[in-house]
This record gives sequence, C-alpha cells and structure tokens, in this order.
Amino acid sequence: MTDADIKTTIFQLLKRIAPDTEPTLLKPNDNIRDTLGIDSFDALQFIIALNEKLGIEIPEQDYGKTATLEQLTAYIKTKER
Amino acid sequence: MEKSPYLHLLYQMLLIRRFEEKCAEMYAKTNIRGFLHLYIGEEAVAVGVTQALAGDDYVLATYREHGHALARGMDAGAIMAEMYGKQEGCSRGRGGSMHLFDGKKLYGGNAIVAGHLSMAVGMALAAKKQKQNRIACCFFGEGAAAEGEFHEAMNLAALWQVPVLFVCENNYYAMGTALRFSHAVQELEKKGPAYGIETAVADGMDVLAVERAAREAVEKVRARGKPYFLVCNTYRFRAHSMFDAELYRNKSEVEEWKKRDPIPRLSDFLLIKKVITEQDVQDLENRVAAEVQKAVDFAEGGTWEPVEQLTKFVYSSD
Amino acid sequence: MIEFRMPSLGADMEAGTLREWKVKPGDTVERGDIIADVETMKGIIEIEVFDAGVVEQLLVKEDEKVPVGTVMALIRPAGETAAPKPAERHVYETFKSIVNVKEEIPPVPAPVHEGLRASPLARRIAAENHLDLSTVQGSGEGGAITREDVEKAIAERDIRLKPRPAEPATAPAASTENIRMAVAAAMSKSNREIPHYYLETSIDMSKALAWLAGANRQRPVAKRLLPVVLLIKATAKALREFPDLNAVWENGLQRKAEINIGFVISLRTGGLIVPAIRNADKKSPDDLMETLTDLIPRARALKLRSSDLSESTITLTNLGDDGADAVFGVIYPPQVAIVGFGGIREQPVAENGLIGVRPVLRATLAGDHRATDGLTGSRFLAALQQLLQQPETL
Amino acid sequence: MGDKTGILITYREALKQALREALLSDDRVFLVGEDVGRYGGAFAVSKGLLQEFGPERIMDAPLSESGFTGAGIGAALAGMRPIVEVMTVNFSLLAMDQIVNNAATLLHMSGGQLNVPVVIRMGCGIGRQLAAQHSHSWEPLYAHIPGLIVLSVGTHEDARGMLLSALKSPDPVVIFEYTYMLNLEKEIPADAGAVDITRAKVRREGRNISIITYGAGVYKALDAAAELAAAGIEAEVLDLRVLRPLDEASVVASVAKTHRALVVEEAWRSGGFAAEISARIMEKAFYELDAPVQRLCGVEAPIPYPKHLEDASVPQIADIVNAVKKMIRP
Repeated sequence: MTDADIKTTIFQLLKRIAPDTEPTLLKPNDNIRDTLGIDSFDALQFIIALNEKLGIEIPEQDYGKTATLEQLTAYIKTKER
Repeated sequence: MEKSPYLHLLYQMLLIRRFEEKCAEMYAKTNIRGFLHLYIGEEAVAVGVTQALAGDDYVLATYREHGHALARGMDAGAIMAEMYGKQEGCSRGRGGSMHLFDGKKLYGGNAIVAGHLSMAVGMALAAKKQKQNRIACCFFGEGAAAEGEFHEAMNLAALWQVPVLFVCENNYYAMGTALRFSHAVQELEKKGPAYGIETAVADGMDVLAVERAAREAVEKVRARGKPYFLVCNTYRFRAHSMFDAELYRNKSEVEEWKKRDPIPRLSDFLLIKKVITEQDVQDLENRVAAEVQKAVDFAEGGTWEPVEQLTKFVYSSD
Repeated sequence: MIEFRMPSLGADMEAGTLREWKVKPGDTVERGDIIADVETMKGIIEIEVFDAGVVEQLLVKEDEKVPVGTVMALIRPAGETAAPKPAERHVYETFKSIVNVKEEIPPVPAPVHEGLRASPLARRIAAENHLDLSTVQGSGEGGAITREDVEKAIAERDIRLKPRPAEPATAPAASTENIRMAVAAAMSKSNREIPHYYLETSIDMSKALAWLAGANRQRPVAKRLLPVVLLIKATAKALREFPDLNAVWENGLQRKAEINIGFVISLRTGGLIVPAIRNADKKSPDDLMETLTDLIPRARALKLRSSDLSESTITLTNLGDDGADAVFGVIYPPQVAIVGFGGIREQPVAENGLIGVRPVLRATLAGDHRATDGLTGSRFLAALQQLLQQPETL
Repeated sequence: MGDKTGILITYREALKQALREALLSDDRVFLVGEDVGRYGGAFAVSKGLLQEFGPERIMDAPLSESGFTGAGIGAALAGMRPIVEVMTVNFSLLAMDQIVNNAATLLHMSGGQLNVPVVIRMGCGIGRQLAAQHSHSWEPLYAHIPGLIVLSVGTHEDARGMLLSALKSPDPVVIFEYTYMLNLEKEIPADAGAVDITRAKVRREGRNISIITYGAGVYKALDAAAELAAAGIEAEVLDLRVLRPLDEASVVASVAKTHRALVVEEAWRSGGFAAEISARIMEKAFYELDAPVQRLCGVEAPIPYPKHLEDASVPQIADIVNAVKKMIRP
C-alpha cells in the first residue's frame, strides 16, 4: 500500500466513525483525537475498524505511537508485511 | 253403501303400507339413508283425518310423515326420489325421509319434536287475519305433548282463537319411552280442556272412526274459527326408526296390536258387508304394487344435484 | 380505535415536532414498531407504537409541532374490522388470499411497489437482520416473500459483505440548537428545584487498569473493553446497596426496581444525549461494552429510540482521559443523584510512608438533599471504591 | 402402575366405560335424558346401564329438553352430580335457555355463591345423512358463552377420559360427542382414564404446518397428515379439545414452531371457531406467520341429505391435504 492509499483508508474509517468530522483537513502532525474531538470510545471503534479493514492489530501499549496521521501511517507500514 | 269412498280409504292405506315396506327394503339396500321412520300400523290416522280436509288447508306433520304425504296426494315417485336423495324428489333431495315438502299439500316433514305446533298456530292465525276459510291441521306424536312447545302452542291457539286442528297420534312410545314413563297424566285428552280447547278421542286403528271424528272436528274448527284437539290412539308395528332394537316393548304387545291392523280391519268389514269383493282387494293390491314399482323406477332414474348447487336456496335470491 | 398521541419522553418534554411518518394509513403495526421520527429538544427520536393494529389515519402533518398528548394518529386494534375505505386498499390486497381454499384462489395481481408481499415472519426476520425486503425475490403464494427467501438472502448478503461496508455518511442534520435548549431547560429546572450536595473521593485505579490490560491482551481488537465499562458496572453494583440513590423524586422519594443508568454522551457539535443502559447491574462488562457500541453511534447520529431515552434512574457522566480531573454534575430531574468520573491521572500517592505514582480517578456524587444525606452518599462512594479494587469480580 | 398395553375399543364403548366408571365411583352421579334407560340410549351409549344401576340412577326423561336440563342444573346446585344427556345438539337448542341463562350465569350472578357442577353431554356432527335438522356443529355457539366449559371429544382417549374429569369440575361442562365416530375402533391404553381438560393436545408432531382442529376434524387431520408425510410435508396436528376456556398458549406454541396454520372445523365458516383461532394467531403470533392463516370450514348452507352433497358440506381428508399443499407449495 502506498502512503496515499493508507491515508485514504484512514480518512474513510474516521469519517465512518465520526461522520460529523472532516478528517481530510487533518495536518500530518495534528493529534487526531484532539483535533477531531474523538473520545476513547470512538478511538477504539477506529482501531477495530483498522483491524477489520487492514488486518492490523494495534495493541493497547502502542496507542501512543499512533497519535498523529504521520505516526499512524508509519505504524501501519511497519505492520504490513 | 257406496263402494268407491271405502275403496279409496283402503287404497290409500294400502299404498302407504306397501310403499313403506318398499322403503324398508330400499333402506336395507342402502338406497335410502339417514333416519327412516315408518308409519306402518298408523295409516288409519293420516288417511282418516285427510279425508276431512280441504285441498288448500295447511297440513303439518312430523318426521314420520310418509303416510301424510301420500294421503295428501303427493306423487309417490317424487317421495321415493326424495328418499333416494335425487333432485327429482319433492324437496330436491335435500330433505330425505324426514323432510318431505309440497308447497301446496304438505308443510313438512319436521324433525324437531313439537317444533311445528306453533308454526301451525301461526298459519291458522294468518288464515284468520286474511279472512280465508282455511284451517291448519297439525299432526304430532304423544311424545311432543311433553314438550313445553306443545303447551305454549295450545295456549296461544286458544288465547288467539285460531282455526287449528291438533291431531295427536298417540302410538304410546316416544322413541323407546312408553307413555307411562313420559306423562304424569296419561289420558292425553285431558290436556285440551285444560286450555279450554274442545277435545275428542278416536280409535286410531279404525279408519272409519278417525274419519268420522275428523269430519266433526274440521267442521267445528272451520265454522267457529277455534282450535280443536283430536287424540287418535294408535300403534306403530315397526321400530321407531331403522336403528332400533326395540328393547322397550315386548313382542306379544306388538302381536296383540297387529290383530287390530287397520287395513284388514277395513277390508274384512267391507267384505263382510259385501261392499267389496276379494277381487276388488286383489285389484287394489295389484294397482298399488304397480304404483310403488313406478315410484322406485322414478327414483332409480333420478339424477344427483350437482355439488355446485350446494349453496342454492340458502337465501331466496339464490 | 386507539389514539396514538405525542409521547412524553421525559419530564422536561412539552412538545415535539413531527419530522417524518414511517407508516401510512393501512399499514399494520405491532407493539414496538417505529412509526415516526419526532424532533424534540433532545434531538430526532424514533417514536414507538405500543399497540398492535392497522394505521387508520394520520392526523399530524410532517414538520408540525404539537404538544405532548396530542392525538397524532388513529390505529385500529388488531381484530377490529373497519368499513372498507379506498385508503386501505393495499391491506386488503395483502390479506386477500385468506379465502376458502376450497374455492378457487383468485389470481393475485403483480405486486405493486407499496404493497410488497411478505409474510409477517419474513418481515420480522428481515427487520432484525437489517435486510431490505425490496431486494428479495419472493417464492410464496403470489410472489410473497417467505422466511426461506429471507434467510437465503441474509446468508448470501453475509457472504458478500465482509467486512460490512461503511454506512453512508448521511446522518440527519443535527439539531444542535434543540439539544442545547433541552440541556438548558433540564439543568435550569434542576438548579431551581433540587438542593444539591456534592461529595468526592479519589480511587486508585491501578488494579482495575492492570486487570483491564490483561483482559484486553487476550482479546481480539473488536472485543476490547474500555475502563468506562468497569465504572458503569461498579456504579450499578454499588447502587444495589443504596437504593435511595437509584430513585426519582416525585411527590416524595420513589425507589426504582431496575437500575437503569443514564449514560451521558457528549456530541461533538455540542450538547448532550443521555440514553439509558438498562439493568446495568445485571450486565457483564462485555455486555456493557456491547451496549455502548450500540448506543453511542446511534446517539451521535441522533438515531435513538424513545425507549432508549426515557427510563434512566440515575445519571453517570464520564469525562474520559481527555477531560478535566473531576466533574460535579447537575442532577437530571426527577432523578436524585448523578455520579461523575474525571480523567484517570498518574498521581503521587503516599503508601506505607512512601510516595508512589498511581493512576488515580476522582469520583464524585451530586445528591438531591431532599432524597438523601451526605452520609448515604459517602457510603456509596466508599462502596464504589471497594468494588473497583476487585475488578475481576465485576 | 398403569397398564400400558393397548386395547381396541369403539368410541361408543369408550364413552360407556366412562359413564360406568363415573356411576360406580360417585353415588351423587346419575344419568338423565331421553331414552337413556329402556331404549338403551339413542346411540346405545348407555345400553345396559339401567339394568346395572337401576332407574334411580339411569333416568328416562320425557321429550322435554328444557325441563330435564333445568332439573339437572337444579340437582347440581343442590349437591348432586348429574350427567344430562341431550341426545343430539339439535335438541339442545330447546335447552339452551337453561344452559346459557342458568348454568352459565349462576356463579357470577350470585357473586360466587352458587356453582353448577352439571355435565351436559350431547351427540353432534355430520356424516350420517340426517339432513338439516339433525346435522349440526354448534360447538362455536356454546364456546361463545362464558361460564361454560366446552369440551370436544375428538379421540377415543378423550371419549374414555373427558367425562370423568368433567365431573370433577365445579362448573358446568358441555361435552360434544361425535355420533359419526361411534362405531370407529381405535387402540387406547387398557388403563386409560381421566384426562386433562384444560389443555389442547398435539396429536402428531410436525414442523412444516399446524393443522389446528377439534372433534370430527382430529382423525381426518391425522389421516391427512399421514398422507402429507408421504409427500414430504410434516404437518403438526393440534387437537384443541377444550374450546372454552381456550388453551391459547398451545396454539401460539405450535404456530411459533411451524409458522403456518390451517384451521379445520365442520362448523360454518362465518363466526365459527376457526375464526376465533385465526384471530388469536393474528393477535399473539402474527410475526411468526410465514403465510396467511387458512380455514377449512363447513360450507354455509344447512346440511343436505344426499351423501355427495353432505360430503361436500364439510372438510374431508382430501380437502385438508390439498389446502396444506397449496399453503406450502403455492
């Protein structure tokens, strides 16, 4: 997957979890949860969605490594075989 | 003595007897089904009373009504066809043995005991209201006299003063229950006066006696426009219906009554008086046999009502 | 004839605006069916019907605002027959096949759009499985859709759609203003009428979080639990011992048999929605998580049902890890208490003469002083704390 | 310990054994009705009982249905346990005033003081070519009346057992017996006795459709179900047995299992008991239905005498088979 593909997927999933937000306006280093106003519940739904869509499992201790768009994209790439 | 009126009485009784004997046979052969109540032994009552009635009088009978139908002049073929269930029957086959109807000659054929007594009162009431010279004549058994409807009808008829002749055919058994077990007062003739209705008793095994009593009764009913109660004591020689083991009476009783059989009684009387000859009797038998056979042939040749017409005649508009 | 009236969905609701009828005259409805969307101060709410029958007449037009209690529709009870009206043509068509089977069954006209022929059982299974019946080919009499058809269609769909596609992002326009007004009205009423008392306690969450981390490590992503389910469960269990807090104040204190926790969900666009988690004390943490997974997205999409909203016996507000340290809530009338949880913070804690760092949660209780006193509230918070020290028992 | 070996018995004999057992087990029990004694019972059900129990306990009554039914009610009020035989349902109309206005109402009208433990038996049904005044299915008429317990004897087991349970009832019980089945032989357990008169009974299990019926419909439905089984359709046959108070739960349970219902009865369609069953299903099991409930009922005409028309008047086995097939494979 290219960075662009990953980003598109992230945006799609965020839009589904939080339809009333505009994820495409996120800047690479924005904290996703803070910027979009996503609480822990929505965050978990997002992680579940990533798991369903991409087969990537993010353990709880790695939540800190996925705070921004940039971090998340990188994280997903490392998890991809 | 004139010959023909007597011969006519004999003919009618003989026709009923032979016709019903044929019915019993056809029932045994399952050409006739359902309930079949034979009148054999009681012929003198229907025949005797009918002589006194006019053609347009209303006649109502019970489910033991083959005799009344024949005495009223209904066609034997139409009656037999009815018992076969054929659409050429007098009730289009819908009624069978218990429900013979003829819009002019016989208003049934009523199988709920005593249910037709008050209808007779109503028909007489209608005749009265329309100032017609008709009367209603209602036949019923002594079993009916135990029903509340008997008492209600008697009271209404007397209260309203309508021209109805109640004829109680007392054959001493309501199905299998003897008169003494079903009536506290067994003299049925006592029940009429209780309602202020003139009452007479006739020997129901003697057609001449019945005819005499009936003529007097009918004359009074027609002249006064009041009810009349005629009790005819009689006996049925056959079982209540074809399903009857006759556990309730013994054979000797039946044999005793058979000695009073109304048919030989009349023919013997006429022979002794030399009103008729043996040949006359034989001719009559032959004529009746032919008529019964013709009725059977008619019934056999009849047709079945199509199933599609099952719901016909539920309403007048059908 | 049954009169279907604008329901009251809370003590604070005085009127509602009909946004959409989900039924039309002639439709058959069963108890529990959603028959309308009504916009209230709380948002668009799906309104249930509580009687079975056939919709005879709709009396309120869409976009009309009517007071609570207004007759909105007439429903003919099941079994009652009505004089045939042209409006009922389609019902008649649907049940026309109930004829003497000895008679010839008349040819059934091709299904018209509004008269989709489907058996009640097929409809029920379809509804339970979110299957659109118009996509199903019927094999029954006159093309009617039967259970078999529906079950086949569901099986096919489930094979086709895995994972499920994203829901179309067409949530109804949030009526933020209305929700704001509802919160305003309720909170004003509360502040006016309820004499609040406030209590706070700090709870060491290290055992609870450790248990949770352990539990989540063994679970697939989709089954992970959030700390809040432990808070809900602990609150519900503690309430069993303090029934005076699980109550309403209406002409005196009235305890409630069920523990239905009103769970505050804040909308990103502003305002709050408080659906009820029914019988929370009887639900396992997994059940609670499942309930939240159902309720929260629907709440945010303003798709709650009336029954989701009307039954809570106490309120719980949880600020979560991004929120403030502590929250002192305003009681939601006619309830008599609100429990508040702040964010879980790493804090220095003195223990056996030493200072350690522990995750600490500040739990608060606001109580209606007419109903209970501070002593009851204190004991309740103590019980809550105890329960959270034994997370495995929750 | 019961004797479970089967004995072959006619419906008539089962009824008689029940009568005999009732008379033996309780001195308060007596039988009254037209021709129950010397004649041996209009349908020979009580044949021989007069000889065994004497005229005090087997009482022949004159043709006076209203009178002796009322007397039965009175005797029940005053401590006896009368069994009133109204020969046939058609004559019961003459006694209906007593049954409806007295037996059914006294308990309620007296504020619970006067109960009426009378049992009223009557022959009924169609199939003997007895024409319009002697062929009736008026179970729905009686089932309409609160205060009565209305039983329909659709099987030999019930013929043997229902009367005994009815006599235990503190309230008036009307029992419908089917004259058409009197000569029919079936096997019942040798120790067969009192049966539950509160519940309907599944006479045959099935999963594709419920044939709900009573009385004369039961054996017909069972025969139809056997035929259907050969065609791969498993029909459940539910014998309602107790028409009032109706065991609605069993109806709902069966429909919830099979999702289709055909109600079969010989009574006329309009306002009949099948209509009641159908309505209950609509009320309580609508969302279980995978096809519209169907009824097979008597054709709405007085019953005619000829066999071919009489047969066409009420549902027959072939009609049931055809109706089920149409419902399952349209």
